[in-house]
Amino acid sequence: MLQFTIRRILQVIPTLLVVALLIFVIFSVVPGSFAASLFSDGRTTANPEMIAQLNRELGLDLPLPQRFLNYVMDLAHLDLGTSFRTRQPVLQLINDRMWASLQLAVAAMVFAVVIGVPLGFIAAMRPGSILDSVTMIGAVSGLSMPQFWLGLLLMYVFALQLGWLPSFGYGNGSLRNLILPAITLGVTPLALLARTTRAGVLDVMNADFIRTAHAKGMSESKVVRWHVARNALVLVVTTVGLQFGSMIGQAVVIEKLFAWPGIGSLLVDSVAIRDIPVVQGTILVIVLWFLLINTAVDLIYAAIDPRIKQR
Amino acid sequence: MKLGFNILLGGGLTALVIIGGLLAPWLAPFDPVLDANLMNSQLPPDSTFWFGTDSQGRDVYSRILYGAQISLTVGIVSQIINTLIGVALGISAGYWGGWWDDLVNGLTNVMLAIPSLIFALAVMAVLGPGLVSLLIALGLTNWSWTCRIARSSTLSLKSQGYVQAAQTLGYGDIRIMMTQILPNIMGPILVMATLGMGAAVLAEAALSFLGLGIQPPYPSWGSMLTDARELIRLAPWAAIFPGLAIFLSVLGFNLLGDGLRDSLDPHMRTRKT
Amino acid sequence: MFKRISLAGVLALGTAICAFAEEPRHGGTLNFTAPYGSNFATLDIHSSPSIQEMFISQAIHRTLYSWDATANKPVLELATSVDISDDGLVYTYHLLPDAVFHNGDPLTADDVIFSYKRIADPANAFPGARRISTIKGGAEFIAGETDEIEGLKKIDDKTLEITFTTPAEPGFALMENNMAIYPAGVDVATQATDPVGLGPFVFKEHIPGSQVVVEKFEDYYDDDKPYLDRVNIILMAEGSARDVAFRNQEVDVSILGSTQYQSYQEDPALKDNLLEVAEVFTRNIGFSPEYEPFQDKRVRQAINHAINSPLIIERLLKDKAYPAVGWLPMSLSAFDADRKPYEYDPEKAKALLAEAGYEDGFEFEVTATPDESWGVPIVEAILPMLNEVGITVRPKPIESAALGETVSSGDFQAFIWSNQTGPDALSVLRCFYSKTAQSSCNYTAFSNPEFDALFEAAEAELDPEKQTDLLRQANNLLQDEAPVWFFNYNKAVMAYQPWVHGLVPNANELALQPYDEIWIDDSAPESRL
Amino acid sequence: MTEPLLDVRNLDLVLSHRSGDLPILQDISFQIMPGETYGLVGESGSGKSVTSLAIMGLLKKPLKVSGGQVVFQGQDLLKLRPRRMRDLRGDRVAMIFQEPMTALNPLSTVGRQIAEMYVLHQGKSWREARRLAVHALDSVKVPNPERRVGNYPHQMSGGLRQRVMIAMALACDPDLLIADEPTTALDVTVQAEVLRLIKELCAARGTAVLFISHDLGVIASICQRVGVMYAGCLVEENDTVALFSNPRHAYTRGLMGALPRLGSRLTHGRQRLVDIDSVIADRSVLTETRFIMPRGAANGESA
Repeated sequence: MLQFTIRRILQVIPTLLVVALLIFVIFSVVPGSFAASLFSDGRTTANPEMIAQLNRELGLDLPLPQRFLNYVMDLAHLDLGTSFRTRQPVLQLINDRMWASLQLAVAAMVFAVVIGVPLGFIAAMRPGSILDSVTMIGAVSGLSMPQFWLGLLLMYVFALQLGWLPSFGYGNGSLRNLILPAITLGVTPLALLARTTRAGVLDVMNADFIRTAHAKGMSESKVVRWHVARNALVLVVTTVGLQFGSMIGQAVVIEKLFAWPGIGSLLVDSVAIRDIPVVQGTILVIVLWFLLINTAVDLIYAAIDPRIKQR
Repeated sequence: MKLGFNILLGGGLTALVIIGGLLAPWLAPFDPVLDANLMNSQLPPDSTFWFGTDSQGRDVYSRILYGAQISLTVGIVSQIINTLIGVALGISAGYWGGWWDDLVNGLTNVMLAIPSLIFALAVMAVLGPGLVSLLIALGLTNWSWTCRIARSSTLSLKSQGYVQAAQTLGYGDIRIMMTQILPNIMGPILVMATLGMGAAVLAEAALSFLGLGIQPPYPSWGSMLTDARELIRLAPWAAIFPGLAIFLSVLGFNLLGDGLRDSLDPHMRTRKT
Repeated sequence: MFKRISLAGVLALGTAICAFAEEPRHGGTLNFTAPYGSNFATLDIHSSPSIQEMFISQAIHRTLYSWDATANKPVLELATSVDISDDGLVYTYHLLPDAVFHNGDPLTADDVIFSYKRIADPANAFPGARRISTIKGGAEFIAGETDEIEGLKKIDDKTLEITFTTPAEPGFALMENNMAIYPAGVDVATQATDPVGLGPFVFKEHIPGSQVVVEKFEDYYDDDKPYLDRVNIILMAEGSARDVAFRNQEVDVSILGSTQYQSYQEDPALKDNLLEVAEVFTRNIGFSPEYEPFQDKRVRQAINHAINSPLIIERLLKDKAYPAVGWLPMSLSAFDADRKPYEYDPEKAKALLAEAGYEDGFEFEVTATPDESWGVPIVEAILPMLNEVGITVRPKPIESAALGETVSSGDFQAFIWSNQTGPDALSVLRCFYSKTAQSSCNYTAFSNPEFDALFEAAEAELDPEKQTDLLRQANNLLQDEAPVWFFNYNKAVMAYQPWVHGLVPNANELALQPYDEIWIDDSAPESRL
Repeated sequence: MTEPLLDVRNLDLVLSHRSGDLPILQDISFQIMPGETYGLVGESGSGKSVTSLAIMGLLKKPLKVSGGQVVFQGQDLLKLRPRRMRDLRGDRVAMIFQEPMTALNPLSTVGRQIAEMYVLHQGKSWREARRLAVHALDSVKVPNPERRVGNYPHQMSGGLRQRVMIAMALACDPDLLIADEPTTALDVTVQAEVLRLIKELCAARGTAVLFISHDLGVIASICQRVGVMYAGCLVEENDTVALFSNPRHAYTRGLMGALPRLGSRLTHGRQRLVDIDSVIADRSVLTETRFIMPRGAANGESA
């Protein structure tokens, strides 16, 4: 198992390097520069000398290959560079924001799992029933809604009309602030989880070993607990892992809408002002996050399913 | 049965979008761009403006019809690009194997690791907002799953009799891929593409919200919704109808994709009966 | 020249809110919103080029001059008085005797010199550097040629002499928030995370991406102030979210977009608590002199006639703007109150186009960001109007970040922008001076000998009255030449909760408010008292 | 002899459908005596497996019993409350399935899956049940049972897995063992061992066996009596010896023809076998054969 773990973790590195290269290339040809973006709001006037000096200061006057070399060298020392805008280490900025994002993602996932998995389970127990149809139609509807739209509606209903919850912000990490953004972000994984759980459970329920279990004289509930749950879990874990990764992408929108101080909104803001080191660093961290989660999923998977380790 | 229901409702909604988009010039009572009279701004729905007007005084109904063209273009073209890339890479990697397979596999893993909205955001930043940029951004984003499916299907097909027979007959690689493999993996690919169309329409809306969508004057549902989000109090119709249009069309694509998958996958079918 | 204005003066001079000289209440918490982004990049205001961080420095720091929003001019802030030499170049400042920094250090001339040198230090490339270039020897220092700024001289701890290169009012440059005075005795590196200043509030906490909390500074040099115990400066960039939060009474102030402005005006519970001001921003579509049709003045005038600006302002911007007459906004003294805006007259526009040889019209693209009041939506609105006179216009969408670069490199047929046009008329009009490069701020590459002559005369003029008169003529000339479509001057609107008092109509930036003058009465929610 | 252990009387079974019920089994009747091994033989789809599932009460939704009785030790299983039936299943009537790979949960150790029997029916603790599972593995001649008990199914060969299934089925000393094609998926050599194992263990414990197979050879080697099923009907029943020496039904004769001659079974010689399909493909033959069925097939035309 340890060897398996190490191998899986080492596999992350080349992917990460290619992503780094890709992001570097993309953002070296992006139109607009940090220095020029400073006067795009029309508040200050353009000043070529200042721009030139700033570019020199930021090392943007160096040739591209040299910049990439410097970038990779820094990466090798786990240094993501310094923000153009804040002059702080990118790692510091990300560290400031990452925990809020994690908190949001975890909360959204907990919400999705706690609601989605049982729903999918119940639906699978009674396939074709009203409950099943409602759940599945609800799930596909949840997948069909623009998230910011849903978030806005939730905000209007629960914050403004009902006044139950605060509408925005981090609020020193209070749970009440977390609820609306987490629900909004959690709807997609919830829907997917309900669907995959249902499909997975149905799959398992039709498996031969479930018939065996029944033939042993096991009650329905014991069959579910002893044999169905664990086997359906494999699929659920995979979905959770994949969703956990892609949720960070979606979080960009949600964080922006709910003024949630996560790395998603840091990324969007940094793209907007062409604070390239932060953009690169944030994307790298997001990708690393995704890869690590997938590695973790593989490991959990291996722990659940003894057949995996052999491969 | 459920299977029929999915295809029926999904197909119906999709057909509605297609018909609306294609016939927009005849169905729409107003021009979506030029018939903007600020004197008419934010009128509630009535017999002239069925869905009311937006803040520019344009007919929301007409814009939604024309918007269907944009949404369809976004959905279809981006999925064609996705599918072409994914299928070409997937089949060739599965068929040839070797270093090419490793390369494609690595690339696929990289693409899967970058959340698609973030990748699209980066591409849009490079290309600038607009329809063509969006098509490219979304077209380059979501091919990895298609590629994986194409590759694994190819791998399993490669060892089968008729492919090997074609090889013995001296058919060229490309010809075998096109005639023997491609037709046999079209089912799942088609399902992916249909589901991808819904995702593309949603991505367009999300990018619009982030200020990177297709930009006016031509109406896209995402930008209509984004523009009207602050109007929800004053002119809710300007926000509700585009939102509904997105919801229903994506629902249509998703149901259609689900239905197609169910009917193409005999395993799923037996499970349902 | 002693221009310090007392609190009573400010309050009496006319903000609607403070019409009744109620006794300000001490204590309480203000939930202030910073609407221009979803993070504070730095707490070191020297390094910040943007408005966003000013929301913090406004509380924590002080500058040599400050903006008197009521009198509409810069006033001394950190000095009791200033003596000015006859040639208008040498200023001798007598610094506030009782001003102390948050760490207890008293304010001295050294602190000012230290701060200005840091701002101008070429190794830092700070945005405020160019403002130092108006001080004698500043340009050389910025270029790295000297180690000292020649024009900065300490007479004694509380007396500072500054020599300027031109007789222009130095307050405009030195009042900017990123010209803040830092204590010389504190390591500047800590300013980015734990700022120390002279301001009425002490830095307490920064939750990145969420908010900055500041608390009352007991030793603030203005004895009675601040009134508030605590200010939460909350990041809220998304307008619709801010709207919900404000209606939910979670925040005390909110800057409104045009749509919200309309709905707040229609809401009896909200409409009485709106603070409006004509901000010094001119929204315009600039025409490229490279693009052939725009080389003819009549075409540019025709476009100004063809667009019904008042209608767009009324219907699309919900009256959240004032129709622009010319380039300079109304609050500036160089604004000519007798001038009328271009009249909406499509027939005249057609005639002008015909005269210019464009009776069949022409096409052009407008490079535009998504901004709702000076971006693509406006282009969409003028599209049918210009279509009416035969001109086809297309928006060319661009990201906000790329606008500045695109325009200053001349890569456009036309662009739509909102440019700050105040408070200093001279520096604003410099942007149309032919010797100003397009890459600086002469975005339409305007070149007109008559204008140049007027501008040069104004620049050399020492008498403020005469200078204003020359600038007024130059501005009027600009209106006739129409290098841009003059769209509107922004009307900034801030909604505030009924318990908030002491807000001022700051024409430079309404969102920036003097926290030390704000107080809340006891009708505020329990949690804020 | 005495009372039959299992008495299936006029069992009818249908597939319910919106457009009406589709008959699957018609009027099936047979008896199994205590300790007897009874074989059910027939082509796949003839209804053998469905019959066994009906006895176990394990029919899935569209399938349902529409008539008849399944009397086991004097009580009609079809009328038993689900709870009672559950207690009976595994304890008194156990079952072995055809595919030992999929019939075992891939994510559980085999020990655990055997142990479940003791926990369910004998109220043993998991620790005790596991110890008993080792014994059970030993009794089905799994080598090294202490180690094997912690194995997952995928770590075992097909033959071992089927032994695990047998150990599981016989864990509670049932009175009746239903073996549904237990050797079909196995290698021929392994087949023989497994068959011998079932035979020996059941004989030793006096367990009656309902043995289902399409393979007449296998049936012949283990069963005392045989029922031949065809298209949902029991078309012929007799002592094994009598059946083989004198098959009365055309279908039975067809089956016999398809059987390699005794003794040459393992070698798969080149002699031509009669293709069973050629016998049954002709529908007219089918209808004709119905009329000579020993027991009622009045509405047989709907099959």
